[in-house]
Amino acid sequence: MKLITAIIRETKLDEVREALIENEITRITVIRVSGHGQQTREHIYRGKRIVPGLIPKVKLEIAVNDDFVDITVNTIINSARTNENGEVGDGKIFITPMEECIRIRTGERGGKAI
Amino acid sequence: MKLITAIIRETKLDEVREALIENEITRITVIRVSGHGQQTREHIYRGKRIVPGLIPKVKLEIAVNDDFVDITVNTIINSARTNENGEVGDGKIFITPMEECIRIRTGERGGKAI
Amino acid sequence: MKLITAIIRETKLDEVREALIENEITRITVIRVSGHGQQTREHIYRGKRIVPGLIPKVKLEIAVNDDFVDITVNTIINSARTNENGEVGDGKIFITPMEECIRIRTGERGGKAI
Amino acid sequence: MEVFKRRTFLITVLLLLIFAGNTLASDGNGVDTGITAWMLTSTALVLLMIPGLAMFYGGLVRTKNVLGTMMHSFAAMGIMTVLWVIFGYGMCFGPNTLGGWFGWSNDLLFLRGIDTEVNNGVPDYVFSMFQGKFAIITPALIAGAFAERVSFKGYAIFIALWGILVYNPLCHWVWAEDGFLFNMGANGAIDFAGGTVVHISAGISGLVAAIYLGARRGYPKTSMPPSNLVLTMIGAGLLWVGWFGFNAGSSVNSGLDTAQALTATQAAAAAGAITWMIIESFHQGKATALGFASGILAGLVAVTPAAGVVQPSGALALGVIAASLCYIAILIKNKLGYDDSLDAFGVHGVGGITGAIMLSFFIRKSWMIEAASLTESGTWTIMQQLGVQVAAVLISIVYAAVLTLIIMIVVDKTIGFRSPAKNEMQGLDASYHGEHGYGMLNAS
Amino acid sequence: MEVFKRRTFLITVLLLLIFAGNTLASDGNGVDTGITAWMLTSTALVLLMIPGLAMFYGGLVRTKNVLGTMMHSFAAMGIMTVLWVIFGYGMCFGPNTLGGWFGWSNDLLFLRGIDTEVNNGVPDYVFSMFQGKFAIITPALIAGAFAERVSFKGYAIFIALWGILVYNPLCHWVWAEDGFLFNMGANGAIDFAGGTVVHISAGISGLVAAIYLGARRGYPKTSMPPSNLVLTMIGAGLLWVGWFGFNAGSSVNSGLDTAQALTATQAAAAAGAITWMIIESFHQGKATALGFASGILAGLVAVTPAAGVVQPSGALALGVIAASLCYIAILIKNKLGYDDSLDAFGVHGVGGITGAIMLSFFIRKSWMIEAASLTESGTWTIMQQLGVQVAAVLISIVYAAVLTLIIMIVVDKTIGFRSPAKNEMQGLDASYHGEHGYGMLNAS
Amino acid sequence: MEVFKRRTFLITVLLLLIFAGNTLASDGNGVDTGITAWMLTSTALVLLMIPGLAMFYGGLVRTKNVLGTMMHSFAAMGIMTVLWVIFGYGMCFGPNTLGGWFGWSNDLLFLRGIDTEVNNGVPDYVFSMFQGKFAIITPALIAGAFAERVSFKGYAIFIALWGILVYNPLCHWVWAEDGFLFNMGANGAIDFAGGTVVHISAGISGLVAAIYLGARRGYPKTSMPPSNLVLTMIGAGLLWVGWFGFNAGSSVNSGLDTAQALTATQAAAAAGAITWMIIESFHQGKATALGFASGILAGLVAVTPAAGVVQPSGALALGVIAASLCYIAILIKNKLGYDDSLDAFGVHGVGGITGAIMLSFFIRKSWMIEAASLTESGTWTIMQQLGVQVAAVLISIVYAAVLTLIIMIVVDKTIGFRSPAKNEMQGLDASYHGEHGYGMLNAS
Ligand SMILES: Nc1ncnc2c1ncn2[C@@H]1O[C@H](COP(=O)(O)OP(=O)(O)O)[C@@H](O)[C@H]1O
Ligand SMILES: Nc1ncnc2c1ncn2[C@@H]1O[C@H](COP(=O)(O)OP(=O)(O)O)[C@@H](O)[C@H]1O
Ligand SMILES: Nc1ncnc2c1ncn2[C@@H]1O[C@H](COP(=O)(O)OP(=O)(O)O)[C@@H](O)[C@H]1O
Repeated sequence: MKLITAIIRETKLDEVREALIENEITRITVIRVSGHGQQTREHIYRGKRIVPGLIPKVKLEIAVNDDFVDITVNTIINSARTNENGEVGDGKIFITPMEECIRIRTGERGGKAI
Repeated sequence: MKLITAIIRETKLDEVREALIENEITRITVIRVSGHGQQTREHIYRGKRIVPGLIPKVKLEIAVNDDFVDITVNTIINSARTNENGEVGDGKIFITPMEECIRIRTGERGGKAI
Repeated sequence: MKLITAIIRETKLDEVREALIENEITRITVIRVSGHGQQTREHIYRGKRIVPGLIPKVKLEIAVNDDFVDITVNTIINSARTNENGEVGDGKIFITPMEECIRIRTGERGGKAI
Repeated sequence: MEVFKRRTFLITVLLLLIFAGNTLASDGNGVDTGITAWMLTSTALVLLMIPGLAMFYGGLVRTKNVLGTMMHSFAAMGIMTVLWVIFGYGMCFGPNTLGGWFGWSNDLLFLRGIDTEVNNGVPDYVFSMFQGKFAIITPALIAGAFAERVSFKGYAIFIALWGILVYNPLCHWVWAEDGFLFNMGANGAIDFAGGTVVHISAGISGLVAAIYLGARRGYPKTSMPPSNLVLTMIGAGLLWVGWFGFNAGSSVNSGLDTAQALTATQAAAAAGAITWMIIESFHQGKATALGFASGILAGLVAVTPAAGVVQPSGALALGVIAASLCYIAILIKNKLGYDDSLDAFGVHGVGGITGAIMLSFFIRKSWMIEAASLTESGTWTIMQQLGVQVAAVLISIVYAAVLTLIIMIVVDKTIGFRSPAKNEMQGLDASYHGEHGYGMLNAS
Repeated sequence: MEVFKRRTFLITVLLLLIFAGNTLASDGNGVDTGITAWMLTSTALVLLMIPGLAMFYGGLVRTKNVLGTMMHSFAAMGIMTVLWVIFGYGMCFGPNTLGGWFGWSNDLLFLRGIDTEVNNGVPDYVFSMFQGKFAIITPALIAGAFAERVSFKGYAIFIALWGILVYNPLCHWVWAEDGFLFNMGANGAIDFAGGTVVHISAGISGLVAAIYLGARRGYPKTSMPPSNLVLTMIGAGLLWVGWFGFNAGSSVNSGLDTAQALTATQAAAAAGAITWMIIESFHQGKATALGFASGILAGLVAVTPAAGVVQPSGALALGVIAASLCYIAILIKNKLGYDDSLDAFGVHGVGGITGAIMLSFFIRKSWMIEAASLTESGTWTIMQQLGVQVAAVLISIVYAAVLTLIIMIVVDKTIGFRSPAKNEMQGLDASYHGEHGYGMLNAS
Repeated sequence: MEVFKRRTFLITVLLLLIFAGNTLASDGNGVDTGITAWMLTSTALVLLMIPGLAMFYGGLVRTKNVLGTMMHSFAAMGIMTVLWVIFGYGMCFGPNTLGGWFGWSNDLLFLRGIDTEVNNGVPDYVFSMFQGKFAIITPALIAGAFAERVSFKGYAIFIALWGILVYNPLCHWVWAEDGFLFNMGANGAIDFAGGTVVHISAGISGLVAAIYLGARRGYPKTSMPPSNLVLTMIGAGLLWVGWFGFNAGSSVNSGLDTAQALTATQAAAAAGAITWMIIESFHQGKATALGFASGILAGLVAVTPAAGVVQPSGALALGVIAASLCYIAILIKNKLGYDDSLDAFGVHGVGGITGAIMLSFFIRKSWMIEAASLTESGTWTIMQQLGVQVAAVLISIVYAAVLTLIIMIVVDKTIGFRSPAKNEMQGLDASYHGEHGYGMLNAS
């Protein structure tokens, strides 16, 4: 089991979710975060374009069984990217190991609880 | 050391915290998240029950030493469950490995810093 | 690759970010969280000092290559600590393993994507 | 504004007294400082409704659209005011032009002709500014129907055209002394403060626009929960307060009829709110805050045309009926599947129609007697008035629907109205305004 | 509403003038358009206090209870208004019934009898609507004492009963011309705008309710920090603005006494705020925003009974004294351990009592002279008036406490008042309204 | 307040009529209930601007400073009111003292002398309270220039001194009957509602303070995005509504000139908003909500001195010009690099100067004729009036700048004004108030 963490643009959330659902990855947790990376231009403030130090982003956390890692990652990459070639600020995906998953409702554990 | 991540119902936060504290698990970090799983019915909007695409949830992150994993997990399961049998939407627990824990105040490391 | 998670005081965010940037750790994700630990005194409410059950904190998530772990951790410790000796509530750092990092924009993977 | 005709006799008497010149309340220009004070206040109160509406609507949309939605109200404050000052007031209250389609008088361009005019004790400027607020809020109400999916530029052009082609003519017909609806039947179609002009026209136009533009992406599958019901509740509170200016101000007086309108307004709003609360408790098991607010609005909308002619018991009844019908209308909408995002039609259209028609059954006796005295036969029945009301409602509906459709098509085909999918997904705030509403949500 | 008696002579003279018929300000019905304008405005301003209170209280509770708490204010707008229109106004201002327990007149059911009544230049409807707002805000104030732990249904029934059995009688006693407190002493117990009727009765009832219902789960161990102090501050701002209507409107005039009330209100609010700020700075080292807002309220509450009789220096003094005593009262509460969630008693009870009693020492000379002239002996001392004030305060306290306790028990034992633990933990919003306040907090 | 002189003749006539004693509108004390009603309302409306400003500014700062920033407005409500009641009113409207530097009269201490005074139909208390609100808002406006970086204690002392030494004298010069700017030129420097007294003085003082205190830590490298633009928009809405009291109330009437001021206000605000919107659309490709709000303010500020003398077309023009110049001013500021955090100078300074000077070109003919009639030569040209306006503006600028600098230095060197770095990083809310604004952001 892996925990896939993706940090994407706020404005891409709908698109990514639609794409994931199409690929039958429906269970997901979403968190508002702010990030700082290479991205630089964003908002307008009284006639001036400003670069927020921390830019609002959305973080997805998806626990998946090992054989779902690739499809999940690819789906996110494809749907979270701006245009064909991507743009600075499109985000990152981190994959971390996960030892156990438990469904609170039933107490089920492991792969089937995901 | 493990990092226990539990996603529970917002409305269960008080109950879970009380239960954890009773079992002497007092250090905890709490985060507002939204989640999508199997849960379907929730809010009322102008005379209609609606199913939010993303439902507000609360995520707990608890770093524990290995011998505390079971009690923590069990406490959460028992207190976060709706009624006896649980209801769809009660949430998940993920357990991930943790390599190091450091207390910023003192610089202590490892199990005693938890 | 490691994922460094630091929970610090809200009011220290600027200082820690400045320190990290000085040490060329610029990529970072920041999340509002609430925490409960040993900290006890904080706010004033109608003439009374109160101890919120959950105290607002800020969580930093920083994905780093292995040789950056030490400098990152040390920078955080030094900048997040209150005064010389620290004060209860200064926070924690957790280090967890990370298996893969992917830049959404380019699809690059591994250390160079961090 | 019903009041004009009824007070004609009285006013003549008073004017005589004024020009007798022996009163303080006149400041020598024939101004009644008391009435003017209340009309100035009413103008401020109706203006307060615009931020109130911005909050009401802004809280109901998703986080990414909050500023864009509020800007629909605010932009109307800017655009409609400027048009109103330049020629809108003239189109509404100038003498009949083009066979009475609207009014016009070059003298009223830039309000030049009324710089020192006073009528019935109130400076024309005050009346003009009071009326101008109605021209702002009406298009802003429509915006609820197509919230979360239109381009800002398209919207700005749309409301300008809509104001000129729909609002101004309707306003002229109903409230100008030579408007044809003002003179229908024995004593005119009753539209005290804008049931037809404001609510029905906005509601119907919203319905047409919502259907023409199509639903928001994902509707109705994806739910789109309100981002800030606290904001919505505050907005509802301000709307209620502002409505005192809207209705009681429409008496253009500070007297008995003003008091009657205020009382009816308060009673109907409360009755609407409680009705919705009770229905929802039985139907869904819980009384929502949004339901309470919707009931307030339903009551207020329904009493708007009626505030001058119904007594408190009638106002309570109107509130109950309107809230029930609006509740049902929204249930039906959910079945039909068109996407009136914030129920502009469900509340303002349905509530307005309910009020304009049902008021016939609660008219104060004295009004009916006066109406009868104005007919040749000396009689005038509730059914006759009902006919007038229905006619006025139908005319408003048809006119607003047809013109709105034409304007929609023109705007959409030329500069574009509906948001492209990408912008809709990004949200109005980022796409059209380069901002986002709640910076505090993100640590920084 | 103190003003009535004092102006009797004046009014007689004026009425003669009115019916002489030679003035514009009368619109032929004896209406003074200026006074009416201000009373209409005051009515709107007092209504504005309800959303203001909803915001003030809503910001102080935890996130999960914000809508439920706001609904305590909003529901009062709905429920109390409907009751008021049906028979509440009659119970307050009808002639003595059941030995003066309350008023009654079938003629006032549905306000039927006052459709065209005008008194002292103001349509009765306006007076009725103005007064009706006080009947809304009083129970809404109580809700602060048991915030975060009552069922919505229980609350709705409670305020209906409380309004009927506590508010209406008290209001009758103090403000109706044949009320017994209105006629106590030389010139009546002084309660200009509702120190006893509104604040003391709400504060004491809140205290009784808070003790009867018991503390919130976890109180005082768990801290329950305010969810939105920004909202609370805006609420405090609106309350201050609305209080101008509350106090200055209670002169039922637009003249000198109105001006005096307005000035006293402004001075006391500011003095209260600064006092709290200074005390807290010394006591805690920091001046909180909530403290500032609490000081505003303490000052406003204390000046409410006094606004008609104190000069600016007296108002400043009242503000200082009230803020100090409320500050102390809240410290003591923290020791005693009962859970008056938002300090309804600590601010409204203590502030109201302070104002109603301490005002005796700051009464304008002219008032004392007039009072003396109304006694047989021709003298009237501050101590005598103090006795009247204390008596009125005690009567209000005892009456409100006893009746509230009875109502609490009845409601709690029948349909239930206190939230079950599960609902309290879930929060009022989810449990009773099926919603949550700040959707934007969660990405979606 | 321009109105005083112009109405002198009229008033004399009216006063004769009043004392003839045959009118209702007078309540026997020479009060005009209508004018008084509007002035009471205006007082409430201007008070509403303070929470409005708190919201406007509070939404623009970072999350950690929201309460501290709102407290800058609220503290002014407390501190300035108390000072005003004690001696501020006397300094402004008492007879010339120290060669006309300010006014003074022991009789006005604690407003003692005006307890029953009535002037021009309005109780002096009402006029005093209305004016007192201007003394509150002016220092609160300055706070925008040094937002996010001053100690609360320093701020509190600063505004007290600034009010005494800068505001009161300026107010005396411009609006007291014996003020020297009130009597400059043929008919006085035109400052209807406070272009020089309020906006220019606040803007310039803000500029001086911002430069003296230095930029916020990290400015301009680190961006500091607004934490709550929704709050800012609501604040802008309330400011617009409140400005009706500010400008139309400054006529101290409820008549034609009031109506003219209201109309000019509405037109200028709308024109300013649209202008900013259009400029930004072309310059940046997007029309921001904050830009729209800034345009509203620019228009309102510019029309403030002018509202009594310009017609609607002139008001539209002023709105367009002011919004353009403010837009440019802010662009230039970004180049120059000083840190006027919320553009107090960019909007109030620049807008106020623009309005005070440009109004010369849009003066109503009747005013110029009257002015000419007051000169010996019987002529008065636009250029002559322009000279008077420029003189008044320059005097205000120089006086405010010099005095502010002195006060800044004194406060900073004694008790400290600028926040220490640690407090600034922690945020004002935690450092100075021991609270934070949005508890709901954190689960609890
Ligand atoms: N090493 C990292 N650790 C934690 N978060 C990161 C890291 N790198 C990027 N992020 C997150 O991803 C977001 C996008 O990164 P950015 O560098 O702007 O995009 P890109 O990789 O396309 O240049 C950042 O705002 C930040 O939240
Ligand atoms: N595989 C997953 N990855 C990430 N989050 C998940 C996953 N499964 C569940 N969740 C989180 O847990 C919450 C509850 O899940 P749900 O499926 O509704 O409950 P249940 O497991 O009881 O059916 C979801 O809203 C989501 O936030
Ligand atoms: N074991 C833990 N698991 C999760 N979060 C923790 C843990 N220990 C501490 N924290 C987080 O760190 C914050 C600071 O901890 P605290 O105990 O107050 O500081 P200190 O370690 O300096 O005594 C807490 O508010 C909580 O958010």
